[in-house]
Amino acid sequence: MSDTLQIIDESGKKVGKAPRLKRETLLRMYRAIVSTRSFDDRCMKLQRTGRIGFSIPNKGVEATSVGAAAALDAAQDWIAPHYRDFAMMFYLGIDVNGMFDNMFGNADDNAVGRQMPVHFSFRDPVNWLSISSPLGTQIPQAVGVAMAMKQRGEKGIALTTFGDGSTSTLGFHSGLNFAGVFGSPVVFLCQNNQWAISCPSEEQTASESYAIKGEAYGIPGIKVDGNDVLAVYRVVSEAVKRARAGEGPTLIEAVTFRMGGHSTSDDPSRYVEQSEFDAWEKRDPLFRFETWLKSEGHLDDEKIAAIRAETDAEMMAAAKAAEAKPRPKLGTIFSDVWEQMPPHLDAQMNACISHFAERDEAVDEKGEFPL
Amino acid sequence: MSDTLQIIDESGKKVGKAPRLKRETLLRMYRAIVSTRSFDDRCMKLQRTGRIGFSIPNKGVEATSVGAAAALDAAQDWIAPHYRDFAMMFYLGIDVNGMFDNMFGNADDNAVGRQMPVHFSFRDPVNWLSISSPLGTQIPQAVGVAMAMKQRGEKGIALTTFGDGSTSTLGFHSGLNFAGVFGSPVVFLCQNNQWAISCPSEEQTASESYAIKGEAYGIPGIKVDGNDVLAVYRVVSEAVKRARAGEGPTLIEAVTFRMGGHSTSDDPSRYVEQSEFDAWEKRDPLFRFETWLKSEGHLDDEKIAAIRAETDAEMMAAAKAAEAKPRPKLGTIFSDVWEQMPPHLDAQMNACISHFAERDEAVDEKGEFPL
Amino acid sequence: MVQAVNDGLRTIMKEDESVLVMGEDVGPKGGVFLATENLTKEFGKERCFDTPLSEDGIIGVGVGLAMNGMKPVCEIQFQDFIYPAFDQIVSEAAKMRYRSGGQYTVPMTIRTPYGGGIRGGLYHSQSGEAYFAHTAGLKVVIPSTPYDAKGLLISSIMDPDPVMFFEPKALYRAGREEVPEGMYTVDLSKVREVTQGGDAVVFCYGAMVPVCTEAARRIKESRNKDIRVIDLRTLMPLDEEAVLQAARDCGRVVMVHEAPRFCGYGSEISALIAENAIEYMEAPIKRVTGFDTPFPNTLENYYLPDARRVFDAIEEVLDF
Amino acid sequence: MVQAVNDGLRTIMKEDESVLVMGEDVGPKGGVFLATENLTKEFGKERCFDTPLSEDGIIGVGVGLAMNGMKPVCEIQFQDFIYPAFDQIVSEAAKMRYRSGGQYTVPMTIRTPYGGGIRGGLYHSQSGEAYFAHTAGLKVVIPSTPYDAKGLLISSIMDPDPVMFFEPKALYRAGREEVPEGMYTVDLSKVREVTQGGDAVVFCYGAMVPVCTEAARRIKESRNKDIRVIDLRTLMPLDEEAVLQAARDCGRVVMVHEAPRFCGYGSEISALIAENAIEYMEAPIKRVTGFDTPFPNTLENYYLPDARRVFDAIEEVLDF
Ligand SMILES: Cc1ncc(C[n+]2csc(CCOP(=O)(O)OP(=O)(O)O)c2C)c(N)n1
Ligand SMILES: Cc1ncc(C[n+]2csc(CCOP(=O)(O)OP(=O)(O)O)c2C)c(N)n1
Ligand SMILES: [Mg+2]
Ligand SMILES: [Mg+2]
Repeated sequence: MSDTLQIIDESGKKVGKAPRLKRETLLRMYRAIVSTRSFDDRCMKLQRTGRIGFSIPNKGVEATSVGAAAALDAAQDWIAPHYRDFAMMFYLGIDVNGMFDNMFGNADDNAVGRQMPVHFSFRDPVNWLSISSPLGTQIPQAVGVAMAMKQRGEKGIALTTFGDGSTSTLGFHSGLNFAGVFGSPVVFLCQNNQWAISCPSEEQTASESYAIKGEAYGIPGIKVDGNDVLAVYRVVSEAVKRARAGEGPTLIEAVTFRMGGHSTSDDPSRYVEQSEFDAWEKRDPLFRFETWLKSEGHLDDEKIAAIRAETDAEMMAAAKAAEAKPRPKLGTIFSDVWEQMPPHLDAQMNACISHFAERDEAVDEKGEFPL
Repeated sequence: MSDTLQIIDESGKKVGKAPRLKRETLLRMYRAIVSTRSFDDRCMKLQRTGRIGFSIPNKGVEATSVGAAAALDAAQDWIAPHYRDFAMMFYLGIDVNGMFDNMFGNADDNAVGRQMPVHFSFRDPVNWLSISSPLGTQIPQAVGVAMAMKQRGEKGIALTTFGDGSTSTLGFHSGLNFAGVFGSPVVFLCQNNQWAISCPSEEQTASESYAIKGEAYGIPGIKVDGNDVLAVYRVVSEAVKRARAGEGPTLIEAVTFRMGGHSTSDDPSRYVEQSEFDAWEKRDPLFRFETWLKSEGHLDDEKIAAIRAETDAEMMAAAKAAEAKPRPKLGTIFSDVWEQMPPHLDAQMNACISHFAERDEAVDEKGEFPL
Repeated sequence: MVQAVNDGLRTIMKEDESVLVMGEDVGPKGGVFLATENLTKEFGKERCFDTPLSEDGIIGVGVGLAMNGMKPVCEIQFQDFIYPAFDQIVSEAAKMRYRSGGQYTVPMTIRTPYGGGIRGGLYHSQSGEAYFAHTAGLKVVIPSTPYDAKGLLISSIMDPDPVMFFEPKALYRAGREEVPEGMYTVDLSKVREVTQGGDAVVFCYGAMVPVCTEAARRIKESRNKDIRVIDLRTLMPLDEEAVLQAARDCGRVVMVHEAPRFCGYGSEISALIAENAIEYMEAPIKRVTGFDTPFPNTLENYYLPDARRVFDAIEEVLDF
Repeated sequence: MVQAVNDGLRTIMKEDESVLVMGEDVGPKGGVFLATENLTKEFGKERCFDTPLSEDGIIGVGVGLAMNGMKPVCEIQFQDFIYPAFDQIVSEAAKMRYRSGGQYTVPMTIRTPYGGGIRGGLYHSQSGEAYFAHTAGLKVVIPSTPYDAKGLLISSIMDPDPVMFFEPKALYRAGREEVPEGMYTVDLSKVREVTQGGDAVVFCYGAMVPVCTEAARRIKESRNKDIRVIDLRTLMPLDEEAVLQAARDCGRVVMVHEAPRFCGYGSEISALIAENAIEYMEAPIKRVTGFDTPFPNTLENYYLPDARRVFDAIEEVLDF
């Protein structure tokens, strides 16, 4: 990774100029990464015991998400996210209960139990666009979001994130091209985690890097060590600054690794060599940041243990609370299709409600999500 | 156009190393350009007098098409064409009658009067894929065509052409990406004629050039003076050679100019400055090639006049013949949807035929094509 | 009608700063059919602008603008070229409100000329309304008069949900009807009774409305029967009660559209009646439609339903 | 059923060298549902290969392969992700034979798992068959048994035109039926009579076939009426004569599918009968379908038609 910016190396040593960040900020970053691991662990357990259907592990890519989140101004910036970067939300101060409501698809879920787990949608603490399963669609949307702010003379910018695989989608091509032409205040963050399900990053495209794809759109492309939270912070901050100053979009490739399966149901041993896992294990972003924080005197083992215990407890409590909540009411199948429910849908809703009122509930068997 | 290959300059002087081509070949190239102008003129007259609905002028871009065609081996190579490059067909030896059958959509039209004019489709003298109106769709198709040849160990390659505007389509993105990944024997030829209807080339994308877009796919990108038939020939020949040798795809940007409206119905004065027309008038590819051929002793004014007279007469005769032919039979609305006509379609066909047999024909009024 | 569209755009752009017009060639050129003529001149290129050649981009960016406070009016140059944007329309625009529990919404209008009439062959003539009417979360609106074009367009742009606004290009230059100046709206989801009558009802929309009206006139002339012609106008949400009422009143139904028959919009009208009013039917429910083929070019006028085909179908249901 | 699909692919790949399998994760991983398991191992990665993440590319490249002598079998990982390829499917694959006067043809099969049953929410559950059935030039095939899955798949791959092959993912792991070894085909365009009966007919396909069969069984049990369940299998071209005959025989019709109702495939069945056999109808033509909403997640089992909803509808038409 020659031309890839790095600030803390794999052993936790500082090798570049660290951005000036307050201790609280650094610890907030650290805690966000730890929270993500706790969240992952909790979800894996819930999925293995059949209590939720699916989750997307974030282990290995958290530094990319957290570094990026720390570069934003949540009060005015928007996020058009990929599904594998909700570590951002922990940094930005999300109420964890809302996340677990989504994992269980209960009555309090922002998505009203309509989406699969991890398809979050928030207005608070930041405008976090509703995650879509179809890949790449958020990219041109982010450009539109940014254009609206520019048009109104606001200073907000849009950050959009996506995987290496998603660079092959139409949304990547149209989104970057429009942003280039219109000089929109957007930051494009490609999380190159080496895999798109079972397709390795080198077979996704023959281009020299993902960053270089910016050339095709007249957009500067920058490569950064995605496992180095400070480097990501630095690079995204600069891109945000440029965007905010009206200097246009930037494409950032964060080089990182998906330290596990694609989802809780995926078995990566079918297609990833063990040696690859081993190699990346050594570049673990948490270990690296932790080591550096310790060497700077910001953390010690006791504090680490405390944070872990706290985040684990927090996740456990939120999961329990969410599981205990009722599922959404039948009528929620029919609401929010349009602002006003048209008569034909109203009729379908009433028929459905009286059907299930007369009889037992629907059989609650469910198929397994394969991936 | 600093990094743009040029062999004959705007005044018709040789400024680079000319490829070694036989006199017959050079004259065949010249005649193809002249034929295209004759064809254009004839079609413009036919459209203005309401005898055909539409045509696509090729004036200004012929050197790109002809230079490319001359680099192919029609016996084994395939073309997945854009609609504004049928000058290729004149070089490759098309029967002009077939072209006018298409312009009139008569019973002998290969497209059976189903497509708009200039949407040609040929198997002979070359595999020329059916032209589509939806832009960019031919690009991934060309990759598939090429992959099939590679898979079977054949030596053929696929040439696909498209406009500057078409680089923004999904087909461009997916086609180039797949070709890069699979190392397919394809040549991508972008005819940058400065306009996509009324959108200038510089507002289509912010990239430095169109050739540079190859970087995003690991495909070499080359820029050539598209008004210089020898330079285009040289560059495309090299790309064909690479593809044939198994060295993968190439993206070529031919810089040229649409010396007129988008179509016979378009009025470019609404959006193109007269000064732009004037500037490019001086770079006319026909003038340039003609001047050089004269200077080399291959042509003289008498010969030029003869060729022009011949091609004009040829087009006139073919147009007359095509106009005199009957239109396709009613049944052709229903055939070729599937290889076998399903019963419901058969029933619709019979109803239609008996409906029009009982009564007069349909009213033959037609709306005007706006563009 | 195209002037009415232009007038509608100008009117609402004056009224509401958040309305933007975007698409291929909508700027200086004013659009292929001149629907957006002079808008850039009048409102500046921040409010009416050309985009690169990507329908996916036009709609994707439009969705983003709509989620962040704007009301984009996206033009797709011909309806036939909407398919590269199909994913953004059916997966994103249509489902955004639902999947975000109403946190994000997409008040966007997609304008596009559709249907035959200009010898445009396979790709400048299609009628794809059924694809969108089948997609929950979209509205589908098709005017047939200049008055409705302006009023329905303004309503569509003001609507809080994504609206597919299909303009029958065959009628762009037809109908010299004067439209009222300034703001007015036409309700989305009310049919329009074009002619009165109780002997049979013909449901139609877009460019088929004048065709059906002419057929009804001929039936009156030759057989003295009164045919009710109903212009559906808003295909989704459909004014189902009005459709069923007309079917019950008349007992004889013909459905007419340009699009292919199989799984076309007309099949829903038939199905609706067969499900809710079959006992009133005194004849088969007939459909007069484009054929189940791609759209031809030379033989366009044999493909498109004309007044004679509609006339024959009305006769059939009358004589059953 | 997924083993039958895998077996079908293996069988035809052995038989015909021009058959290729391509798509996302179809190679070493063997596909998300293991439908392509071991094919790369057995036939090499020239014959079964992973592609970049672009459905437009998969289908566009597939169209090119098909035009040049190959028979590509393109997998779309979930039917919900087919929309980026919509343009290549409806504008290109479907219209190539027509627009080239038969000079170029597209013998391609597009396989994709569709429908509910795995708690996949909005984007891993859709049933988009109506979009494709409405598009002239495509065939649409949906098996409901392992035997049919293999036979129909082989027929689809051998077919000279593009075939949309929708696999009901809810049935992937169901039905331990043994399928015959080696080559066999099942006719495209013949319905399958699942149960015999003359009191009412239920038309269905895919994962709704066992649901309807169960409902018919319960009706037999509770009311001693014999319900004919017909699995349509090939939605385009449809065996219209068989549909009409069954409708005439029974006089009472219920149509069942998972997809939303409005402009769904069922509307065509209703319309067909209302147009050609209405005089035989002794009851309204009922539809039992998914609701006109996106597909929910937690409440999936309330959204999907189940045997009780079908049972109720049959009762309604019997009691009319
Ligand atoms: C349009 C589309 N096609 C296919 C899929 C199925 N799919 C889900 S995730 C995935 C891989 C995504 O890879 P990448 O963009 O690198 O993101 P990562 O999972 O690595 O975070 C695929 C193919 C999809 N969701 N959307
Ligand atoms: C997908 C699609 N969108 C829009 C159009 C309408 N259209 C026809 S030609 C054209 C411009 C094409 O520009 P370019 O690719 O540069 O080709 P040129 O006409 O300059 O040869 C447009 C927008 C189309 N044919 N297809
Ligand atoms: Mg990835
Ligand atoms: Mg151009």
